[in-house]
Amino acid sequence: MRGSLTFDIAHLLAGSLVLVSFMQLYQDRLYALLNIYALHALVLAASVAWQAFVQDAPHLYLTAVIALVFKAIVIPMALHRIIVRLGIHREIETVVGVGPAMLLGMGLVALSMVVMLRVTAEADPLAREDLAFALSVVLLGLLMMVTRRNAVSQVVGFMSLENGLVLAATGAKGMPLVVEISVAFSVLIAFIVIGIFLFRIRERFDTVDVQALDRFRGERR
Amino acid sequence: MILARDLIFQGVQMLLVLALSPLLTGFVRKVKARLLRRQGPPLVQPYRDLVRLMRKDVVLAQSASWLFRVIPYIVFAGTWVAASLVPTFRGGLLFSWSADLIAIIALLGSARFFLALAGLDVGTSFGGIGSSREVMIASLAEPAMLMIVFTLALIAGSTQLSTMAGYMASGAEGLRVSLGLAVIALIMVAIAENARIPIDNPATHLELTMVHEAMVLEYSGRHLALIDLSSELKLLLYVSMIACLFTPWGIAAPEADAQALVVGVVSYLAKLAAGGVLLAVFETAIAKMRVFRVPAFLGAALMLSLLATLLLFVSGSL
Amino acid sequence: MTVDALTGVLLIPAAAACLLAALPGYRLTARLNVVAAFMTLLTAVSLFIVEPRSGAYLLVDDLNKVFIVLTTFVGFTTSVFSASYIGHEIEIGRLTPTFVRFYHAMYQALMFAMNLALVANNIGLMWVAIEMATLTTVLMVGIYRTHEALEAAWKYFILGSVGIALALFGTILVYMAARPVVGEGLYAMVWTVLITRAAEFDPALLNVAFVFLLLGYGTKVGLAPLHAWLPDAHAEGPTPISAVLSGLLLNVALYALLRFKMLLALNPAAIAPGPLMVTMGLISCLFAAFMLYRRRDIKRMFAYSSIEHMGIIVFAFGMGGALANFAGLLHMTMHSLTKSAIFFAVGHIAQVKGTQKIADMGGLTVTNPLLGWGLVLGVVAIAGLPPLGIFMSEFLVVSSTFARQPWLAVILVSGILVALGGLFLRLNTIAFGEPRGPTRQSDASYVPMFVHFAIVFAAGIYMPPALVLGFENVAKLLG
Amino acid sequence: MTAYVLYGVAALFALAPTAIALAASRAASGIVYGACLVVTAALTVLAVMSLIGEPSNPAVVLPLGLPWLGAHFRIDALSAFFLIVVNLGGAAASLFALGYGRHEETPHRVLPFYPAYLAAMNLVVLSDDAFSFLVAWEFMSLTSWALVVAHHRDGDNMRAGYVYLLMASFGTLALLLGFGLMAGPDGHYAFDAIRAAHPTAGLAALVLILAVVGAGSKAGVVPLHAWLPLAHPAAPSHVSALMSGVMTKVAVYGFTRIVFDLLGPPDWWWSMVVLALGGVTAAMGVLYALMQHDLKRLLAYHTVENIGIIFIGLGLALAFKAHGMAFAAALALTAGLFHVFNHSIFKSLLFFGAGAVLNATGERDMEHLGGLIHRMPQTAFVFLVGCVAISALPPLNGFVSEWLTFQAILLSPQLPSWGLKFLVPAVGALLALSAALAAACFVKAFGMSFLGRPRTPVAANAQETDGSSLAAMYFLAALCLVAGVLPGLFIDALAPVSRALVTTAMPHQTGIEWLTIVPIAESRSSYNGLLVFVFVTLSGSIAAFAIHRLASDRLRRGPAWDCGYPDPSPATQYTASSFAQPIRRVYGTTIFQAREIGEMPPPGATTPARLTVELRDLIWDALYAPLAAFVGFATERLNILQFLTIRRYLTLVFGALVLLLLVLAI
Repeated sequence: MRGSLTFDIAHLLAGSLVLVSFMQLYQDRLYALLNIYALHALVLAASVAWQAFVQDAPHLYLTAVIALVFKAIVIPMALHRIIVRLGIHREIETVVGVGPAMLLGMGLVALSMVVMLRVTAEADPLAREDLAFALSVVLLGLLMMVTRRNAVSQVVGFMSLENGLVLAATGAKGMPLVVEISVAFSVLIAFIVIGIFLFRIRERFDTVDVQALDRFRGERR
Repeated sequence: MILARDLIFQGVQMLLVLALSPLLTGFVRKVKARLLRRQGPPLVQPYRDLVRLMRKDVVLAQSASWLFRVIPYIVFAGTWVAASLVPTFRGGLLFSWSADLIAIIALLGSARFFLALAGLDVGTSFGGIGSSREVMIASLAEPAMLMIVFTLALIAGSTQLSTMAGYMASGAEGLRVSLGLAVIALIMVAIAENARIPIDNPATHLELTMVHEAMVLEYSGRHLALIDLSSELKLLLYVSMIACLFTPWGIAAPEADAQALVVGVVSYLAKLAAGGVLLAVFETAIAKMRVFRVPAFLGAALMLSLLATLLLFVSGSL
Repeated sequence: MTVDALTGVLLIPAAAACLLAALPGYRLTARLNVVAAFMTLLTAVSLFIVEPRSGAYLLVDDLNKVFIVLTTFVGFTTSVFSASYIGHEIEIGRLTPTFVRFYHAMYQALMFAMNLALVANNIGLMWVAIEMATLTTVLMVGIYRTHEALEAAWKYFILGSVGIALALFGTILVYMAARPVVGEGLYAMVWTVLITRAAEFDPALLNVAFVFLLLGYGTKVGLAPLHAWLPDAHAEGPTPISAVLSGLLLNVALYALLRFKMLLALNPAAIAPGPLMVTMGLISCLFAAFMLYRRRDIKRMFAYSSIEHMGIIVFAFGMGGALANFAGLLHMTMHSLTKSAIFFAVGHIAQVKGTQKIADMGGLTVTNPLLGWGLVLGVVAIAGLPPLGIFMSEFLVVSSTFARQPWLAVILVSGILVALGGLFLRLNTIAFGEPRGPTRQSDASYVPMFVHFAIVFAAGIYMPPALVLGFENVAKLLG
Repeated sequence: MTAYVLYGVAALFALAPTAIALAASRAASGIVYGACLVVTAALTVLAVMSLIGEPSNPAVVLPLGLPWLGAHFRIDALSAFFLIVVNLGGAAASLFALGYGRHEETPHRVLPFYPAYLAAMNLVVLSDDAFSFLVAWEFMSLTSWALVVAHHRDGDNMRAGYVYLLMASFGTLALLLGFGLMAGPDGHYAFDAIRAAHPTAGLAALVLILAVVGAGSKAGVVPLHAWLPLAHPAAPSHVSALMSGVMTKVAVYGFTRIVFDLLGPPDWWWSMVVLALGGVTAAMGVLYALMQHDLKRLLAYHTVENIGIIFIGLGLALAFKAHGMAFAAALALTAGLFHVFNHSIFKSLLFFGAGAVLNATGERDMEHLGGLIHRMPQTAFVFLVGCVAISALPPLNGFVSEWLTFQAILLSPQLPSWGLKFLVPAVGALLALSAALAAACFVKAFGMSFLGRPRTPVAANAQETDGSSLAAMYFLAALCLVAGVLPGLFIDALAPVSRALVTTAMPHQTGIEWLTIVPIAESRSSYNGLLVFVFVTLSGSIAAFAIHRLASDRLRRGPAWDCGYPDPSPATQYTASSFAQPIRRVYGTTIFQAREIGEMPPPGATTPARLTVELRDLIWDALYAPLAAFVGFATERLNILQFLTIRRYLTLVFGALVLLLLVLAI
């Protein structure tokens, strides 16, 4: 590991990723949310690229590109179109208000810090910090999923969670299969998006609001 | 030789109780009548009744079964055997060990069991009343009796009637609270068992009050005679049981000579007479109680006897 | 790498999947499906004869041998069952040939994925395989494309994906823990390496990792409160898939969990994985037991019973110790066989009655004696009554626990009892009483079902020493 | 010896599939029951041989069951005795079923399970390790459950089966815990190992409780009896006989095996538990029975009562054993075990009788019976014998065992511990009470169903039952008499058992002159059933002879007298409930909260006056209803979790994750 600059930059990027997750939490418009997500993916791409540079692991660049192209551009546009096609109403319905959600998020970040900083210093600090941030991104993504009612925002939540994963994976120095994993995840996300769009849900529900999806709950009461 | 002698005495005993029991009943009736300033039937009246009944035809209800005809003999036999095992004027009966006190009680129990069945056999309402009340009374009287047996057995260290009598006669046991409780309870039970006032009135045929009489309502002729005889035997049995347990004086020892035997017989007759008089006085003194007061009466007996036993259990270790 | 039995169990299903995807006509494809499954089974069995050496990616040891053989066996019997089942589905037009083609391809793909997960020596590979298994099952659950089916699939998909994500995070953490010790690169993910060096890993990292893995793979195992996908997926998918889900996929996820449990157990400084597993096991067992009572859909009911038994199994492994581990393995095997057999029966019943609603079926022992008594036998077995195998395992679990942790055993026992009550409450109306619903005979073959029952019965009475030896080795392995 | 017995059991097991194969053919029931009869008879002989010949049978270990343990089977004195009970009952039931089974409408639901059931009961008694024991035990419950729900179209039977299976599994699980405790964490399940291990006082106490709960729930100890009166009557009558007469005894065996044999030296307070339970069970059982008017249910409740009596005997034995009074312990134990034998005999007999009545009339309700003694005199006779025997009346066997129990109670003042000093007399009173009430109850049972006038047409045209059924009943009746008049033989046969369990036995009886039995000492107490029997019969016949010879033997038939107004309608007879009314007034008002609601129409109204009686089963209300309510409530609440939205489920996952992370962080 070369000097502290690299460390600072990686730190900065990872931190900003957390920040962007927070920004996602207080969006109340779907389009805005999508844009923020694009930003999220962008930051991720940057940090992945930086990791690729730091660890001079060329294959990570591929991951970065995937993140950039697929997550920052394709997916948001697809979702954008879906929103238009399915005529989903544009504002996000939250379960808990933005304020509490933010507070919860703070708590989660603190939690992940506490958990991760217990890790002994032998594991190099870069990985340690990265993991702490990644964990908080993951948790924030989950938080997003459970505090939003619209399917789209939940999908976004899931995707940011997954960004956290990729962050962790790339942060893990020399971890094999990172590319495969990121590809696999992109497939997963693609499935979700396609699921929303093609999985015949359109035929049966006039909105992808998950609650409507659940209006029929398996076994009738 | 000894065996032969004992056998003879056993036989004598059996015939004696059979012979004396109607007399006792007659005696009680006579005394009662006198207490009521009536002339009353002669002492031998019960014998006459029995003979007359024996001679009469049996009129059997159409719905009566074979069991109905067998039962009188079973009841009679059971009671007779029981009665003949209670020491009367001479202890150490040959077959006394063949059934201890518990078994004697149980024998009477089986007699009652069959009598209750007889009440149900013809399928009349009165028979039903009789049996159901009889078993209700029995369900309280028998436990009480068993508790009394426990008490006495614990004192005498035996359930063998002759042994108990011998122990009592030896006077090794002074007066004990539980003994007193037991005797009271035993008298109460005996009254109930023999269907005497205040539990039941052998003289009545008033539908709502009768118990024993209602059961045997359908019997006639020799059957009725046997039933009556066995109830008279039962009375005798209880009187002589109480006598030999609580007033064991004068009972001749097995190897006693003729004089002792005479003493024994005389004292026995005296005891019977005393018992009869007491019974008559008691019966004339009080009135019959409602059927559903009976449980309270017998419950009291049960409690007394249980108390007696408990006292023994507790004090036995002191 | 060379083609040996190890790669065989992967290649055969993979090839079959591609082939079946191409071929038309369900009769042919169904047969091919059976053949492929059978060949896989044979190869799996051959693992016992010649043990191929494990490489950096694939591994075979006593632990996964058991799992592989079980998986391939149930996979085979289920394929036999599914042949007749699918035939009927096509007759009544519930499935179109194109979908059947897709179905069979997916079936083999699922087999492939599960085998891969079992033989993977690389935790990353294992993760990928399990994700793949999940996706294939999602597609199959939704195959009827009815309202309920799609919803179940969707639920399964979303929850499954989250689970996958958590599992991945755990995997990454394990790598991070391993890296400083083992060194960068592939070997920090190779199981056989990890297990040897586990003691030196960073405990804190391992702890966090295990939490994520427990929740991630626990979702697949169907532990409460992560179980939500399971009942609906079982209820709405085609019955063969329900059988495979209950009988196999849960086991595969459990297998992953066990691997990591072993890893953690080897590290003295890390938290003991036992208590966590015991707690979740107990919660699942009790919860599922109570959930059995108000079920109206027969398949959903047995899905909950699967949750209950997974709870018991996880509990047993959580307790640890030779006896409990043995019991857990035995219970898992018996449960797979029994539950899949039950689903075979349920599948035929649902086809006979034309519904899955318990209220519309009754008096089966009168109208369809074989099916009815088969179901009774299955419920008796799954309720843990002798002389069938599950009784033995439950006996071992409970008795071995009670001597160590009385209260846990009492809770477990009450769970078992409550479950028994729930199961028989429904069984009474399904199998006995006045017949209800259509009573035509089903022409399906009951062979797979009764084969399973025969095995379970035999195991309950007599266990071949070889099997016992194998199980005992594995139990020792699990510590 | 053990091996031969196992062959027999295997043969029984083999019969089950045979029965399935045969189920179609009409000869099936004949073949199966015939085979069962042969096998069980053979097993009885073997068992008697191994009991008389002071069994020193080594354990047979088969490579079955738990792999590293194997299935241990062994016959010692105790198991030999219970083998006799099981197979004697089994043989009688099979003989009875040879005739009775022909009327079965769905034989294929009975035949396969019947031999398996017999085999299972045999195995319980044979098995010598915890696992085989529990397998056999639960398999016994399972097969009997299948037999209970044989007539599954009747909803009540299904309900009974359900309750039965739940309670049975509950008991098995309790025993399982108990054995787990005795076997220790590394599982020494063989009985020898368990004997060798000496549990601490606390553990032993816990095991005792578990044994009482586990075996007691099977035996029908109050308050765990609830299933028994439901399940026993629901089964076909020969199976009811087995369940009531034999299976409950197998439960007693389980209790005896654990408490007297495996658990080591008892603590004095153990006997308090057992005695109290026994007393309550005896009294409650008979009181419940008195309130019934379903014949088979009444019999089932009497099983509860007799189990109570048996447990009193065992409890006394425990007390004496704990205080090292070996002879007294032997007496009490012998009394209890002898009652086990007796009850198995006459309860089977009574259930057979009930079955014959059920066959002849299709009725179990005594209110619809009556007058059967005219139509089926032989059944009536044997049933009467059974009634006398179970009412503990001399000279039959029921009396002897209760007499022995009383003798044991009379020894108990020497017990040092104060608790027992107060408890034992109370228990004795309860025992006496239950004996008296039992007599009352069987006056009712016999009187209502066999005596009086037929209350329904079916009762009026009943037909005498078939030969083999009668043969079975006569056989058992004869046994009742033999065991009553020659108890010495049986007491001596029990000697090895008591020697094995309480180190000594009662004095040798058969040597005593006149075949009297003398439990302790000649001077103390003795009883001679034979002599009593002879006396009674002699004096009875003498009287009969004399009267018929000397006085009249004429006999006329006429209408019933009935105080001058006999009513032709049989409805005017006493009914079962009216017969029980006085006793209900005495005991029921408190125990059953009995309330009589009489509605008397106003004068002139044509509506009938009716009297309805309400009884509440307090035990059920206090114990079982709350449990059911709780399960209902819990399911209701938890069921919500089936209907959440995906987001809520995710919230659960999220919550779990955060929780676990917090656990780590703290």
